[in-house]
Amino acid sequence: MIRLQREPIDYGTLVESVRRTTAGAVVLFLGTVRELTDGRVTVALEYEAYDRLAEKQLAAIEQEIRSRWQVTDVAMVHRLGRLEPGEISVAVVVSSPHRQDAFLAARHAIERIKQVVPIWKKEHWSDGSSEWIHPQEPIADPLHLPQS
Amino acid sequence: MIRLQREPIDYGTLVESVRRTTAGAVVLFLGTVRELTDGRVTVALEYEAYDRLAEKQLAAIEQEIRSRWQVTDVAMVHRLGRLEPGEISVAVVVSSPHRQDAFLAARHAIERIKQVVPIWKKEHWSDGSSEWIHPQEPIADPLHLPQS
Amino acid sequence: MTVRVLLFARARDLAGTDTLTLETPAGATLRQLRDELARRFPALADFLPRCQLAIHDTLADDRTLVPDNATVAVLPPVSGGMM
Amino acid sequence: MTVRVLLFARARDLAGTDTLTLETPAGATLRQLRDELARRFPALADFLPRCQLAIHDTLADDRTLVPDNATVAVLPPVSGGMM
Repeated sequence: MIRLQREPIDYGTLVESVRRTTAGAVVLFLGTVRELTDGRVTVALEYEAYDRLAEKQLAAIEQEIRSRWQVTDVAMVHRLGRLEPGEISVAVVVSSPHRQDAFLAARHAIERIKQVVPIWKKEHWSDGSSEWIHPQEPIADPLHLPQS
Repeated sequence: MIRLQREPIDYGTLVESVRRTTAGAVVLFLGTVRELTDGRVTVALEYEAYDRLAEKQLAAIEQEIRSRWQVTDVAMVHRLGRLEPGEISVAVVVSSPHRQDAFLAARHAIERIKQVVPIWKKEHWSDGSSEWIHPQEPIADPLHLPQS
Repeated sequence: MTVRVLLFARARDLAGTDTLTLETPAGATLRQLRDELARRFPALADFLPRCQLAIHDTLADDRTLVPDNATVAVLPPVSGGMM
Repeated sequence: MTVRVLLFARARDLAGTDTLTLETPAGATLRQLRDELARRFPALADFLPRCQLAIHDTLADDRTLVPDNATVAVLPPVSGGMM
């Protein structure tokens, strides 16, 4: 299951959605808004997406992890809009018969989400300034995903 | 937080207990009772522990992962008693400022729990038979943990 | 030929709008569309080379022809990095 | 010298009890305690070498002297393996 949403992420519902009696291992990753980055205080993060491409890329990531590991089910949800420190911005949960697969697939999914899904974040600092976070390097890791 | 308990594991409470605004990454592992093992149907698993040593070993695993990765907080809970397919037998949750640390520490913790914590399981099969699961090899991986 | 352009994140802030319509000659490529965007929004000119473009929901390189009635999205680098 | 012995999992099933009291001579080692257990519970004899022993909550090897009033736990191999 793949979703972009403005409402808070209910990870319990996500975990329950992937649990099966055939899958003895479940791994959940949560990304939450940190209050401090390099000594600067965040008052809020703002997430914005190009929804239709983001959903397509998430679906491609699902295919990618299903092709590489034994994945019983997977859910990936990213939150959009304004979040305060401590709130959950992204959740990935994978169930598998094998814990190694569950760990590796969940890890890979979140790494790929960070690389290839068009979702951007804007930092709102405690001094009143704000800035979009775009890596400064030329695009080393393009948004392309191999077609499965 | 470390606990052995007979009550169902409420992983939501565990996740909330390790969340911090200083830790942007949370990884939860759940082990659940599988219904099928090599084609045989499990009707229940029974977990038994030597409590005082199990708690000591879990505390040593916590020290071990804290010494190797940046762990903001960790919770490890193992359930005891009779569990049916689908129920959660073990939960590990780690929070960290870095997702790599959260993944590696959670993974290591569950591997070590399987190796060095004196908790045993008895399979109750659908044909009415039952058996304790003890690896058949001589003890390759003793219960000893390095002292930290 | 009419093209709808969607702008995101810093590209949107620099252009001052999240959506706009461009008229381009038939047979125009994404390269030419980039040039036209930079002309209309000088503040965007320096940042645009760091952005990828997509036609509808498909990433496309600069030689791609822009179809009529296309929606072209201007996609800044994604946040990536540490969490 | 009195020693309390705790048995777990298959060791308990084989012995038919989860706890028992042994009298051992002063200066007895865990090795001697193993031998005594095997004598009293022949069904346990084959399985016992695969078990570790702990004195109170500390794992101990067979040369360790058994303190008076010790609690010795007989620990079968843990389940480990795949999940």
